Amino acid sequence: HDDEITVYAAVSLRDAFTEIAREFEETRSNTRVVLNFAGSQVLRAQIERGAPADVVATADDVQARQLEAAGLLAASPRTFVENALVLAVPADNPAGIAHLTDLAAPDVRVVMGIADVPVGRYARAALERYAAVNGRDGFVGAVLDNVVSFETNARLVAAKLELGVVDAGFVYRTDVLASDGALVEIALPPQAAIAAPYPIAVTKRGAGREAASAFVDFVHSPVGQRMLASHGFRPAG
Amino acid sequence: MRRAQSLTWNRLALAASAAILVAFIGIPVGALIARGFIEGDVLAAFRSPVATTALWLSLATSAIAVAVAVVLGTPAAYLLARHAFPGRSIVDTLIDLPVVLPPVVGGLALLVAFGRHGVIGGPLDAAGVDVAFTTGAVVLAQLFVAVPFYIRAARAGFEGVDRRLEAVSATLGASGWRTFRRVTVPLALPSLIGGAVMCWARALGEFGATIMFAGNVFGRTQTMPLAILEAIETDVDAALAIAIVLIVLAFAGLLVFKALARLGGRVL
Amino acid sequence: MRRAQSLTWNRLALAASAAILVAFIGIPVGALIARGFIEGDVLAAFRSPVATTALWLSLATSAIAVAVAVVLGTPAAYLLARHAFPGRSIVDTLIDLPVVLPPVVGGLALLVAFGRHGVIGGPLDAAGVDVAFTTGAVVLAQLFVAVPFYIRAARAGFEGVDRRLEAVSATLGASGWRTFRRVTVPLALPSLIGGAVMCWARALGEFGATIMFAGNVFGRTQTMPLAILEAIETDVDAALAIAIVLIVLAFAGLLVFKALARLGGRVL
Amino acid sequence: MIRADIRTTVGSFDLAVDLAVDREITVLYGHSGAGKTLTLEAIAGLLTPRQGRITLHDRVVFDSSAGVNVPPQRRDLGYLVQSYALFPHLTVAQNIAYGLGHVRRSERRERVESFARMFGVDDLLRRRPARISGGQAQRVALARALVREPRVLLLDEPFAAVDSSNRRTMRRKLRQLAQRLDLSVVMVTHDLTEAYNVGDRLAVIDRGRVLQAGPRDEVFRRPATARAAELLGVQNILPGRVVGSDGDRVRVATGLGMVAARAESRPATDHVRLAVRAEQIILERPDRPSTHRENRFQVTIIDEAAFGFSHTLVVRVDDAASGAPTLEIDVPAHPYQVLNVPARRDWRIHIPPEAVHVIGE
Amino acid sequence: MIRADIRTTVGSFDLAVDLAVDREITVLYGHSGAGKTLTLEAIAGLLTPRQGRITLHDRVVFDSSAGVNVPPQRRDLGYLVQSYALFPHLTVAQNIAYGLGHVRRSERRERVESFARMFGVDDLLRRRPARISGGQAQRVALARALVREPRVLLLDEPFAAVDSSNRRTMRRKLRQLAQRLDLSVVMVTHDLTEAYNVGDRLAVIDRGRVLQAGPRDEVFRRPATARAAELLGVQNILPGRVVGSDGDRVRVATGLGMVAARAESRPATDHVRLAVRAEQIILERPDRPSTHRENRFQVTIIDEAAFGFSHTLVVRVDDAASGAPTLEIDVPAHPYQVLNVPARRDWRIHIPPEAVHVIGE
Ligand SMILES: Nc1ncnc2c1ncn2[C@@H]1O[C@H](COP(=O)(O)OP(=O)(O)OP(=O)(O)O)[C@@H](O)[C@H]1O
Ligand SMILES: Nc1ncnc2c1ncn2[C@@H]1O[C@H](COP(=O)(O)OP(=O)(O)OP(=O)(O)O)[C@@H](O)[C@H]1O
Ligand SMILES: [Mg+2]
Ligand SMILES: [Mg+2]
Repeated sequence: HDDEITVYAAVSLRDAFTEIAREFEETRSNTRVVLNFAGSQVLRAQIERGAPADVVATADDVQARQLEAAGLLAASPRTFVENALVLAVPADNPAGIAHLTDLAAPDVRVVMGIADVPVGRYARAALERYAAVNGRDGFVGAVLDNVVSFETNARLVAAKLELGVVDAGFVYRTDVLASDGALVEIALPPQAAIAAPYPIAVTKRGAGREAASAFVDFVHSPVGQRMLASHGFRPAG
Repeated sequence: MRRAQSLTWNRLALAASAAILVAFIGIPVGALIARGFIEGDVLAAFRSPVATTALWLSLATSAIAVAVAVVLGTPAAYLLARHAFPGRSIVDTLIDLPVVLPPVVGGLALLVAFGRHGVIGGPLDAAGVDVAFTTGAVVLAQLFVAVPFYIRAARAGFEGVDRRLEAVSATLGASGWRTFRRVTVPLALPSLIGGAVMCWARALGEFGATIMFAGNVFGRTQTMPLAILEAIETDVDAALAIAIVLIVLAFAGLLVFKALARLGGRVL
Repeated sequence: MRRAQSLTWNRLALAASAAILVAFIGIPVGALIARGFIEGDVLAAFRSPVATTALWLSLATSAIAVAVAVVLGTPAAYLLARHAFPGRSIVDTLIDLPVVLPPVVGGLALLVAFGRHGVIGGPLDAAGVDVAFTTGAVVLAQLFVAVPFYIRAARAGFEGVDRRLEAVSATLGASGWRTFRRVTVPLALPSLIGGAVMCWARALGEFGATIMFAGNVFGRTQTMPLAILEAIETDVDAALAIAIVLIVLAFAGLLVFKALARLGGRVL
Repeated sequence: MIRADIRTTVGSFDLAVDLAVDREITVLYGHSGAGKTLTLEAIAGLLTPRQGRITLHDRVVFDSSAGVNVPPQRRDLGYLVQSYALFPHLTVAQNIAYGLGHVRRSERRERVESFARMFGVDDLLRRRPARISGGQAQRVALARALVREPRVLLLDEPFAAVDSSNRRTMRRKLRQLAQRLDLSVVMVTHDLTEAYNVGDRLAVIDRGRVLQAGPRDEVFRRPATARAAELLGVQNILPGRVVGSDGDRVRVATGLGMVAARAESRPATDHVRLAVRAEQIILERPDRPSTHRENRFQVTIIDEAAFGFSHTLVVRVDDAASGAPTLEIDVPAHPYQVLNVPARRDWRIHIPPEAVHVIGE
Repeated sequence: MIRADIRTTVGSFDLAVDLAVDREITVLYGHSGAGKTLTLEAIAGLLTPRQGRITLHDRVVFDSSAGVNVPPQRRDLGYLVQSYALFPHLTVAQNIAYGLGHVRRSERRERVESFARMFGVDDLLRRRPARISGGQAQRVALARALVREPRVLLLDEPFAAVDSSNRRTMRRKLRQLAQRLDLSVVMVTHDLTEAYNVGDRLAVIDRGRVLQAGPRDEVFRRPATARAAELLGVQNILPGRVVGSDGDRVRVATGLGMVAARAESRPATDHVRLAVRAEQIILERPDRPSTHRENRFQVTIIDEAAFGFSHTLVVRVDDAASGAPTLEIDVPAHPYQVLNVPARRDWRIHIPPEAVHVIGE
């Protein structure tokens, strides 16, 4: 291959991007896509220290914006897809959670992300919005009191749910889909619905490479979007 | 026997490879510290409640973990070193496994076993005892990940003790226990201390198994590494500042630990 | 001196604490394996290219890391054990630090030092050498995290060698090097092997520093732990299946390693 | 009272020892590799025999058929091992005090000091074993084994590393202690002089078997076998055939001619060996009349060596049958000078019949 | 040729040794803790003296003033350490072969086997040191030190753990080897008999100082100081005052009366000590006329003990001044019987003037 590009992507994009990259290579026989998956924060730290990324796709626009502010991107990041925050319970739903408000019941074990990671930020926002709209003071505090662990990424939340050691947690829809039935989604009330944007950008390093921007375009193309959709992502709205 | 000569040449080769290693470890750590000082606010970190609370929790849990490792690990190591029994090498190898498992997977394993539906966790849950997601779980996670280092070192130490001295102790009327305490342990001490130091250090730095098994709740299960990795999510430099707190603490702790051990070895 | 008696009572106490530890480690690992088998497809994992590619990469990198650890760490440990020099305990403690650092922070430190703008990485980059994000970086990350375990064990081993035997070797005309090779090393062998085993195991299980410093590129820097933790992102049970591959590999590897070492010790 | 009747195999070495020791000092004497140390280890409980029985003061501590095997720490004995095996991490004082765990602190200290003084190591009390000399280490080890005042004492070459004056003191202290405390002591040595000077009783061990045991003088004077005689330092052992006996005299035909020996009774077999110590053969001037009627031989000196203040002559009996052995004779310095031995080669010897011990094999 | 003139302090022990050894066997004799091992360690290079100079065959291996300090492995010597220190992880054969790294494989094997045979350990070659006896270990260690055929050989109590017959063989082999290879050997012993039997030359060491060194017989016959005499086993040391001398006779007034001694010249000082070996004093029947004119004393036996085949009598001189020392006399078994010593207490002794050595201090 005379053209190799490196794509740094959030781990939640693994399956979708692996497919997209294979398809992309198919269409451009002389191009190879090297994929590097890690948490968005790790990706940013690596790119800040000179990692050879040509394209970066994070699960969090905060990280992307910081990369842009540091002058490491060739262009502003564009949201290419959205994920949805959902409330998930283990398949057997041990605590019998049927609604968001059940999270405040005594002895329910809840997990969510820390406030500093998107999945945690979104979860808090969802709770607060719900409490505000419905005028339920103390609801957020009661739920937070039930939290047995604040995870640093969504997958740790999902993993605990899959093992059935906790009762409920906030994850992304893609996580529920990937769990092969181990997780069940509890529909969030519309007031609490939150979308998580996934931004993508060509880095400074990839600026000169035609394949890099071509890959970004491919992700945005109908083919790319279809593949993303099959893994539970929604088109950027 | 009192003072052997050493060729300068050999010494140079020794010093060179030691220097390479020291540089290899020292420069990254030094660079990290430098960056933390330049970009982060180390003083603030030293005073921040996040760091101090996590610090105390780390100290307490790692101390307990090491104590348990020593109490349970010493007899196990002695058994492995001194008694041949069927399946010994299987047991020996099993004890090493936690080191191989990525800590998060180790935490997963603990969660599977101690979780609500687990082999151990199930009955405990029925009895109303929660293990996962408690401070106790932090200790268990640290123990799981760190105890192999103590056992392996202790085993090597016990193997190095001259068995004639133990035999002589017995002829002097000493019970097995007294022999163990007065002869075997003191002679294996350098290895035991080395193992305990590594065990403590590993427990102190433990992250993956803890967050998986004990969760990450400020003041209850958030140890220093968890605090650092939480901080990294938003601000690398703030995280580095907390990391410096950990490094300073660990460095001082290790120095004190070793000095005390040397002293103890001499007094013994 | 040939066969000492042991009280059944003491043996029981020994066996009990060993049993607790074995259960504490064995049950979680067993539960994990059981779950992996029940819920995941272990056979498929054994054949999947993700697992096999990562497996070979893990084997190769950890073997190199251990080799480097032994080659550089042995002289360093000997120096620390045998020569008093100013700052010895500082150096000794510095070498332990990587154990305390959460691996991701360790990886960050390596990145800071070896990254394109780093103290070491800068000049290297200017010379056209890339270190970070290569397979070499995997080895460095493993070395950074695992070498302290080897050095500490080796140091304890060297301290246990009777210096009279070394003196006698010198009077028999043996050079310092020959004495080291023929007397010191064989006598310290149990500790050296123990250290190497722990070092290898730690390198094999290394995750955080690797993903930070070397990245996570399939076929190039994605080792088993990275593959497992990547798989966790989509399916815990698929990840467990890969973890079982790692456990089986490590278990077999450790057994073979120890058997070879015993054999070597006997032949030596 | 120690009784050990045991049998075991260590590597390719076969040990089958039957030993009885009373309230006294028994020396276990044998060459290097004879099985002395293994015997002590078995009595101490450090080596478990394949079969047999060991009793210490009427207490059965080992009995293979009854399944008894008391561990070393409950056999209540003192054991000085051949390699001393001092605890390297303890000071000399702590080494000596090691076995006194049950004793009150103040008394312990006193006892340690008195035993250290007894063996002349009282100025080393605060040193580590690495910082004392070989002989000092041996004395410390001895003090350590004795300070517990056990009723059974096993000593493996306790004086090998110490000089004669220390040795004399230590021997005396040991004897006093053994008497005062009514000890049963087994002391191993490879040194014949030592064996003679220390023991009440003597057991000769060779290739894992006790060849002979009994009161010291009895064993020395009347070795039971030719091998025992050889081990006991009898230089002249002559094969012969009993041709007659009258009264307490036995007449034996040997390569040297007829030799008369004193024996309580005619031996059971006619094929015998005669054992004669070199120092009991008397050298006479051939040109002076002899006062002895029997066992006179004309000899020629064929070799000689001076050892300390005595001289050893190797002589050939002039009328001996061809192939007959030569004889060794010890002559003290004074008669050597008075007789002026170097002046001539041809002499006469007399072998007192009392000095000829008949071994019937 | 070994020359060591060194001074150092180890712990609280002060070593100041001046020793010269020619192409022969020199025995370094001294009591436990005298500094023998430290001296050998200094020569071997394992102990660095504070000051002084050591030359081995004209090669300076240590010189504090010139800053020379050749490491042990390049001093080209063989050193048998007191504790054997066999390599526990190597077999007996590998232990012996250890120093033969430079030798071809086939030859190495041959040499190992021949030295093992020489010291009777050839059937142990494949065993580990933990599985052999103490005496066997010592012989292996000796073979290991000798097999390199170094020109300088340091032996620290090489025969302490072996029996007399092995000892005899080993001594002989050692002598042969020393002659064949033109070795300089320093052998340490605390055993006087050993010192006498092995060495060409003898050096007496006490408290870190060489008291006297010279040809063996010279040292034995003429100890330079009272302490040397005591160490060399002279039982009778009498203080006295020289009152006259004529020809080769010196007359000394002692507590026992006047004693005549043979001396080449009158000693430098009048206050002297007389050294007389117990075995050189002659016991005579008091009721028979004496053939000796000088040094006759009437004595009474006050104590006696039997050692091996000789008897030691402690006698008091009848006319001695009060507080005068008693004398020790050795009587061999034969004269003891002939004279029938037990029958009476009062005897006469004769001290040959040749047997009286005058020490001027
Ligand atoms: N562990 C062992 N394995 C095999 N053979 C052994 C072992 N220990 C001793 N032997 C052999 O058994 C024999 C007797 O050994 P032991 O130690 O009793 O001799 P010893 O009489 O004490 O001799 P020494 O006077 O040399 O100490 C020796 O030939 C020795 O090589
Ligand atoms: N490392 C040391 N530190 C302090 N003192 C020591 C040390 N080594 C030896 N000594 C002392 O120095 C003196 C001489 O020791 P050395 O070993 O030379 O005696 P030695 O003549 O060989 O005696 P032995 O016949 O008992 O072996 C002894 O009193 C001993 O206690
Ligand atoms: Mg022995
Ligand atoms: Mg010595």
